[in-house]
Amino acid sequence: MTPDMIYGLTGIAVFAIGLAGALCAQDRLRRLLALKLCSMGAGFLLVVAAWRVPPDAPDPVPHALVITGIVVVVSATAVALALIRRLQSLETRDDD
Amino acid sequence: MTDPLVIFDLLLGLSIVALALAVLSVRDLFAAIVLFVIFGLLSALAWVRLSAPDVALAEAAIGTGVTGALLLKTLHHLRYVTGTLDRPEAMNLTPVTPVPMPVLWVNAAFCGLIALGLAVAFLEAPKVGPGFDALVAEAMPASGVDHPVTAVLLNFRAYDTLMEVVVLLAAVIAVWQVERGLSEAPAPHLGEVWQGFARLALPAIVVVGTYLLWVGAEAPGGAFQGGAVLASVGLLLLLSRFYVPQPAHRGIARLAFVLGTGVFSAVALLVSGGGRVAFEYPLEHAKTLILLIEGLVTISIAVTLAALFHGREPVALGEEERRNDT
Amino acid sequence: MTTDPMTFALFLPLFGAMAVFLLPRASVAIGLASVAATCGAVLFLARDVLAKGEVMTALGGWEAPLGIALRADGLSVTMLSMTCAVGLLVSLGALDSFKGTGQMRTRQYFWPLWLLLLTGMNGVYLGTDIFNLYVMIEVIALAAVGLTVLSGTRAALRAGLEYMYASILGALLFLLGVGFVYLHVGRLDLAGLIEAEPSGALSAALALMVVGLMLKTALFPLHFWLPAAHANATAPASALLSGLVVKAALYIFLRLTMYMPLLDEIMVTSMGVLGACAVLWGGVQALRAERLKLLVAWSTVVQIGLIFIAFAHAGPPGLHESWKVAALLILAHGVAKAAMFMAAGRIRAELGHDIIRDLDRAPVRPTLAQFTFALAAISIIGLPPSLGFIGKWSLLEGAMSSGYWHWVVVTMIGTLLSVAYFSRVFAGFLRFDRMRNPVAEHQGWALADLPPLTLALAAIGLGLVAAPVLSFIELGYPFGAAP
Amino acid sequence: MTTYLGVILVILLASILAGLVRVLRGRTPAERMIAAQLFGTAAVAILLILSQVMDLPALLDVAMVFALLAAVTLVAFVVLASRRIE
Amino acid sequence: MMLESLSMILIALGTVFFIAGTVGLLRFPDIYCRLHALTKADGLGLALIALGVALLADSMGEVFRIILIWFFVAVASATCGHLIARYERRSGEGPSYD
Repeated sequence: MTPDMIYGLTGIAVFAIGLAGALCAQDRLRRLLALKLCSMGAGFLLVVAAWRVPPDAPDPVPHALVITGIVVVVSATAVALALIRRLQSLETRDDD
Repeated sequence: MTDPLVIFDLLLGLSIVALALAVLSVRDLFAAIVLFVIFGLLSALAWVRLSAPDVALAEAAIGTGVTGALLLKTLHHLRYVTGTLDRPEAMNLTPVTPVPMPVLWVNAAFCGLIALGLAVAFLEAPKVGPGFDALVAEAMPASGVDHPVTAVLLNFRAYDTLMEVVVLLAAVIAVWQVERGLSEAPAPHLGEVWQGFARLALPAIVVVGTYLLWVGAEAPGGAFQGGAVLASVGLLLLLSRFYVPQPAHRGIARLAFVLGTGVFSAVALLVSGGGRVAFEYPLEHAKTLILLIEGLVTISIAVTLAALFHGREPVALGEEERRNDT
Repeated sequence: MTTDPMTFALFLPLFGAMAVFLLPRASVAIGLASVAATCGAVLFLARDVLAKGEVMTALGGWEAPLGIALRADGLSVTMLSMTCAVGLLVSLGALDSFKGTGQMRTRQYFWPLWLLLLTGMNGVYLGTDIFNLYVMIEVIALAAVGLTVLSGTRAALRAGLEYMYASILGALLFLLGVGFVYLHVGRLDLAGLIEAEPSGALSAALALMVVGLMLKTALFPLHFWLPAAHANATAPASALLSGLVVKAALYIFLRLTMYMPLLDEIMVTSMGVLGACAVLWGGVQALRAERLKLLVAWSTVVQIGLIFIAFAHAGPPGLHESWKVAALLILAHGVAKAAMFMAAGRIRAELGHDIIRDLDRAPVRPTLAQFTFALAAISIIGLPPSLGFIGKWSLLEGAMSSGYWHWVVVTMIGTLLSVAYFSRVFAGFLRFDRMRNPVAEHQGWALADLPPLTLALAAIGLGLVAAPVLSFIELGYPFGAAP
Repeated sequence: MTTYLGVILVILLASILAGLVRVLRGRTPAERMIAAQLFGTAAVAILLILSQVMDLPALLDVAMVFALLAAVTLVAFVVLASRRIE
Repeated sequence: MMLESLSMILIALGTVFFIAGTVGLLRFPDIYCRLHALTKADGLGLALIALGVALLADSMGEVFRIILIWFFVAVASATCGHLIARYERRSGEGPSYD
């Protein structure tokens, strides 16, 4: 049992959980949370791939990729959340 | 005897998976967000264990800190709009018809199968795989900085990083387009203890953010982490109503959003010529240029993230418009 | 400063987007100028490609795999030209759609989003690095969602949110695939993928990426988000989304097929089967659609399916041939669908609605827009001499010569279906007997009809020059072996 | 020494996990916030120890950011969970 | 060697305080007690652990950063404790006396 194996499997499990949630969650906010879990799973895989065997010098390229990925995902989240807020405002108004 | 660190890793891995399940299964949405934040911070710990402090910093600051605040803000807004602020629990806000059990099982089985396939593919991977280590080590002296991750982000793969800043810009434009107006769900007054704390904490956060940016040239840190930490200053200002965005501030805000992308792409273009291609910094100026880009990108990221948190273009709406618009 | 046209094709729209966002009042002038300038850069690039076959620039002077290179060959320049030319005409059409002070805000946000979209698409067509492609499809996704919800109606917002979720999930599947590729191959450039040894794990990685792309390009059964999103956006946005945006993911798929070690009979056939389902299901849904724009959106689902059948008709040994058919169909659909959506938008603007059942009751007949719509439909149905016809004909020819009669049957049924659903619209255009009022004097055509008409004429006219287009696509041998 | 610190790490992590029960079981937002606060402090402690175990001084910066963000997140919790309009 | 054992003892003590805090969080009857247990115990626990780690640090720079971290956590946790208590009281839940 090495850390890369443990966390690699963790990442895959998290991705699968997120995928399952994204496919069947109905609440908009929770569906977004599920997608965030997927992104974390993918991040885990890349960080693990960078680690490999020499533990003191992991490959910096995947680290840079994950940082890029984190920023990209937060941007997408922000847009989705804005849509959710606006939609809820419109729907609530129309229900009145 | 087993290394206790292995037990630590196992325990951490298991709790991360358990938290992921809990985020999706807990009934209360507020609890789901709290659990998600904790999930993110535990993941950051796991990445520390994988010797990726840069990623852990970025995840803690952006993926968890800013995202958590964004999610809470949205939940608060939804509760305000639906008039359920006074309920103790924040249940699902869109009407939800329960998914039939068989569908859930099929879904779980499907995703389980995918996970199984991925796990097999993962375990099949070569233990000592090919990678960029050697290439990066070889190119480091020509990069202008001493920290490999920063070198990759701002030199070797600077094009990716520019596009990442473009994504942020696209996000803020899209968010401003979707939502506008000044009115907002009300926030409580935080009291005097908080005021004292803010006077201490805000400058401290600014110092830490700047330090992270500065240290990025030779150690973990850099524009994204520094920017996110600085963005949390903006978050605190907005949360405590020390700063309320005004329509008149839009021009300068636009400038700040564009600043990072603009300078980054302008430098990338201007250094080219005379046999050099875009993004090819002359070696003697590489460090200066990278620090310049990083500094301005940091400002852009901080302002953009704070604007994403605020989430609407500050426009004064007329009475009629407001009725139709909020 | 560099004179590399690829760099300019990327940076010009980006600078344009920033300038437009900073100076909202001058958005129209700056926006049009940057799209036109981008067209110029692409022309220069086309000249280079004609001379050299393929062009490469290693950005930052760092060669792949460490750095990221831009590469252009016949296929990518074809896609770039389609994007810029269609984009320019749609931009011109948008001048009319978003005119007036009431549309000030829409105009202010249309331009930066569209220019960022253009940046992203140019980036995809010039990209050679799979992670960079991931970032690019995210740029495209955010800008495209912004364009989808431009109208601000509840239906558009709902569709936009669905689109956003589908986009995020598709991109994340792609990203996970990228992670697996790195895990096994240790590099991220497309060229590195060819050299990699085929293995089960690598196929799994590519499968993840392909599924992600299928979600982005809306191949049946992952098309659920497309009809609502494309039908509820404003007309210029619909034209961009349907004509151009789905093509970006399709292009990445096309490029990846070249590197798929396990592109065997089963995988190709299953792609084709999904394509066939899309053709049939989309056709039936288009027949049932009540609104014109919804019908056009479903026809996009059909066309995407058709493109996947084009992949499948030849099987692995024939990939060197079948990609050309797919590229032709992509080109034909991009031009014709943009024309069609803009014409539909014009019809809607003149009539005040786009309910198909009531088209024949309208006192005003926007004749030119109707004519444009019909011309575009000719290309989409695949009647001679349009580009769509050439594409479909090559598809049928290829399928027949390799003895895949089932694909021939599906394609023919699809064509009949498309004739059927477009006839519903034509009937509405041509019938006058159900009118309540006599035909008004205003025949409802304006300068705004010109851009869509140009596009529709191009879709027909390109069919006449299909041979040179085909030989241009093959420049630089995008798929390795000499054709 | 490493083994010893490893055991300490496991104990600290276990104490966080025990605190999670509060988040899941709790009925009011305040209970969840308290657990989040426990988490923030304990994670900083874990990072401090890890910086010695893994010999990575950079982890001190990570710990610093954790500490800052724990505070910011908590303020966000308090402000954005408010039930009353004042 | 001396220093090392001292730091081991300090870290162990700190951990004990953390455990105490968690037990308090789980066992005490209402928010206010839990808050009290947690902030006090964790503050002290972190202080001890920080001291222990500082003894092991290689350079003065590290020691300085450790002290800063401790100081910030102490101030922040006091403030946050106050904010949570304030929040709870304003939500209308008084302390329970049973």
